[in-house]
Amino acid sequence: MEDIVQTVVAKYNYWIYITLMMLGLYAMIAKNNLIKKIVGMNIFQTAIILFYVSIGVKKNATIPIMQEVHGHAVNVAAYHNPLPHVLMLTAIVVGVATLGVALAFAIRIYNQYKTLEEDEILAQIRTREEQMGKI
Amino acid sequence: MKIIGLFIVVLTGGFLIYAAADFPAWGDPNSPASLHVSPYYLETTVELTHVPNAVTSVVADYRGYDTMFETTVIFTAGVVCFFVLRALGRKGLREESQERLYRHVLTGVTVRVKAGGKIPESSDFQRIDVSWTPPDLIIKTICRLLVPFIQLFGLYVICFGHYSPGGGFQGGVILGASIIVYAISTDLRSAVQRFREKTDALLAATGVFIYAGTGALCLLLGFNFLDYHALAPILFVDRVMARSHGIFIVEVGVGIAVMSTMIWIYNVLASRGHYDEGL
Amino acid sequence: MFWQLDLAVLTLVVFAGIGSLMIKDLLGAGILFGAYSFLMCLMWTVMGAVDVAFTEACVGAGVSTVFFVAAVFRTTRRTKD
Amino acid sequence: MNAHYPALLVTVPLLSGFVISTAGWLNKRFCFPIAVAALAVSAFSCVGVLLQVIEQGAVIYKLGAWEPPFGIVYHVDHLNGLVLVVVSMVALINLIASKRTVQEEFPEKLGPFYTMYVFMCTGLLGITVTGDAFNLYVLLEITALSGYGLLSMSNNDRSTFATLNYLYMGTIGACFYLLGVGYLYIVTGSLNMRDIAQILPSLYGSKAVVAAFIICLVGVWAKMAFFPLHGWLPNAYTFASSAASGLITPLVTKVMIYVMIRLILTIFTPAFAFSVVLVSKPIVWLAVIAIVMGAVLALASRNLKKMLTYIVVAEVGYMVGGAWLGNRIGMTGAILHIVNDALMTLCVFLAVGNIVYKIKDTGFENLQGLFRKMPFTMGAFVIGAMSIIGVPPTCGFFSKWYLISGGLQAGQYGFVAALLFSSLVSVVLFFRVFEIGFYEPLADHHGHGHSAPQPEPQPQMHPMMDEAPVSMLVPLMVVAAGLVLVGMYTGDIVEHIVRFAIPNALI
Repeated sequence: MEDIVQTVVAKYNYWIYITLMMLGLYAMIAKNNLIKKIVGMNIFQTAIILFYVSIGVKKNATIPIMQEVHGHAVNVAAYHNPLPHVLMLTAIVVGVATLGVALAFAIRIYNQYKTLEEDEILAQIRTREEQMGKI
Repeated sequence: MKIIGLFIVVLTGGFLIYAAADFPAWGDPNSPASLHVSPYYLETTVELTHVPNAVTSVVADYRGYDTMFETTVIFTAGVVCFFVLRALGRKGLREESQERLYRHVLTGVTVRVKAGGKIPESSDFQRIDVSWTPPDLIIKTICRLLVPFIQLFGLYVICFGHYSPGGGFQGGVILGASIIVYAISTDLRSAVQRFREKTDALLAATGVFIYAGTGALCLLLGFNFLDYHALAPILFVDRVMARSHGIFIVEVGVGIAVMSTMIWIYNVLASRGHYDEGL
Repeated sequence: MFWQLDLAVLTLVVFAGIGSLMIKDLLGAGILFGAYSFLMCLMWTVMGAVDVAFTEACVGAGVSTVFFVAAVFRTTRRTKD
Repeated sequence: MNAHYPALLVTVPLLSGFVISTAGWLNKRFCFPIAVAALAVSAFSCVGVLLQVIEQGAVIYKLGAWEPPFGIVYHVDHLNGLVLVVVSMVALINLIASKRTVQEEFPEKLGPFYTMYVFMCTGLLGITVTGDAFNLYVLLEITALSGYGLLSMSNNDRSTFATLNYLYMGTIGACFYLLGVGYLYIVTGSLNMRDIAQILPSLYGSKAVVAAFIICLVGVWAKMAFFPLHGWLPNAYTFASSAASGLITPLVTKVMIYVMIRLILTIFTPAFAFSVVLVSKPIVWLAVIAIVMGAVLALASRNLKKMLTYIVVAEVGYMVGGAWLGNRIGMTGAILHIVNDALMTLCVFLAVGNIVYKIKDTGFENLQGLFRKMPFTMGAFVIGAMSIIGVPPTCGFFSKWYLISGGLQAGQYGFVAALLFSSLVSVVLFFRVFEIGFYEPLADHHGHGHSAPQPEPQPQMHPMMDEAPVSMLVPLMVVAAGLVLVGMYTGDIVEHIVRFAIPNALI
């Protein structure tokens, strides 16, 4: 029993990250509302960040801030791997930047079409094109 | 669309789960990721940069070049939001050409001014938002009290990033949040009066420029780009401390850039680009 | 570190994510997304990624949520899905 | 300063971006000159670094002076040296050509526009020059964000919605690439491209490595609009302003193809890509479908700019297919086609920019009598079209020749047939445009108010020439001449540059 739990726990993070990522991807493909798609996009990005952070974990280790200041060599196994954390700081920043831009687009689209539903926007575009064609 | 989406998602998810079977176990200290490159950072961070927080030293020094572009990404986002939404000039709507509401402070009467109309020059009339609610004393006072403390904390986070979690980015966001809190608790106009759009945009550019300029300065001094060793003669410290100080300068630049960009994006989004009425 | 707690938070994260996608109100979706980010940030603290967690707390749970609320305030709360 | 070329070529445009942004608030007149100066310095550095590479082999630049696997390095070899020169030149020429249209379309927002323009160039050059897999991701995002900004604003009100779709797709693509890098990192522990390549051979059996490869490829395909993931491209590029589409259309897809070739050749090595993972045949078939689909959709469109964007989709199919043929000739063709396609797309899009500047619309019904009205623009357009079709003196012929012979050598006859089919369709497409522009009489009603209707005394002797301004014509002429020149010197380019760009392992 202990073994099974251990194996589940050992990879549980990876299952969760895949679940979240697929959740986000599904929302981006299948959702109709533009803001919902943006939420899905952010979930998608955080899932990848979760994956990276999981790479950096070492069991029984502490946060990557050095405690001994001078002298003896550093026990590397005692600290989590800092590199994935660094990479993910960048990814979070990129995520919020993309979010800001996407929301700006959504507001602009709402100003044009007065709706955020993709199918309604497409219908409006089609009617406009037909009118243009007639005139 | 839903069926296609489900199909793609199940396919991708299955593929990823299949590939995850070959991963090293979670938390294994002997996984390749923990053995190849990262020990170098942990071993040398104190010795080479005098920064105990390995994340800060890697962010701003070992992989500082990434972080420079990361800050540029944020700045670009600010520029793009401005470019896309901000209404300016003849295409945009000037204040006079819009319907707006004023409140006569003494009587509490609300005056609706139609597009093109003018209001008598008097301090009794106060411009209010279309969806105006009477100012709540408790919220207003508490937010006013909180703002300086938030800002102090933001500065602490920027300055203390060498020794504790935090750094320019987090501190910058906190500083930006303090202004956003002020804007939400009062209204956008009074926040913009204290922190003008032009100041905001120029500060954002300056912040990133501090980062990239530090790198370029190193280059001008004959070293590689972003090699903070070059700063040693200017800062009158030894070469290791020069790295530490270089990281600090860069973090301050990041802080300024992120703070102003966050405020900029918020203002543009909340006012739909008109910079008059916010949340 | 308790792995039971770990699992519980991980599962909650998934529920918060599903919730923010299912709810038929965009303001609610934004707020739930903030909750999702905050739970995520808890996870990362437990995993020892303090800097990442700090950033996510500022950005994901803080500024992102404000951006969402601002955008929803300037558009509409209505959604069909 | 010679040793610092690799850093200069990226950081000069980057730094100029902040200066331009500041100038946009203080005095807008300075935005354009600063951008030109920065891109000129950048282009000069690109040429300098390419010459260094040709003379003494790969140039390595350590940023922050950290040793390779620990810090970020720039690694310039023949492959990215060539792409760098093309990218910087195309960006500079389009910047100069689009000065007038930008000033008319965004008079209030010159600062942000040029800021995004130089950041876009920074990103593209950075992607090309970097030797670090994660650094590439960050630069990808800079390119993407500034690209969304540039594409989203135009006179056409559909552009924002099209760009938002591009944003969704682009984010998925970038995230997949990031995920692939994560998979590589978890099994190798490194982010440096050449370091990963050294560690990988012992891990070829691992499922995670195969997954990393495929995920990275899918991400890059989404960014380059390869066949099943191409949906965002035509709308996003058609509705954009001329200045933006002149920069983004020639460069983004090509740089992404460079990234794919870099993945194949450097990170995963040809031995892995063509022998361990047996995906090259299906990918070439996908490329065949991409070419055919692109050609057919181009036939169906009734708008010049939209037709050209579908041709871009087909050209992506050429290059992906050529790279995946798995032989030296095909790869040579693909690399050569990056250069040629960037130039010829720039040529036709600059011509379209001039047409839009004069007659505001690129629907086929508005193109009547264009040859008489804008002879120089249309002359250059004909050269660009000849190059896309693949007529000998122009450069398009030579890369297509390499692609076809590579296809024959690999026994991929479907690919060869698709190439020939697409060339035939291009002939039909362009001659239809020429016919409308050349033979049909000048329509009376399409003056948009800038020329008052007055009796023409000698309509035959002095046709109503209404050519675009010189500042837009000269760059176009330069590009058109460049198409022929590159065609004439193809042998030298292959002999001195492309030959060394492909590792000897690939036969």
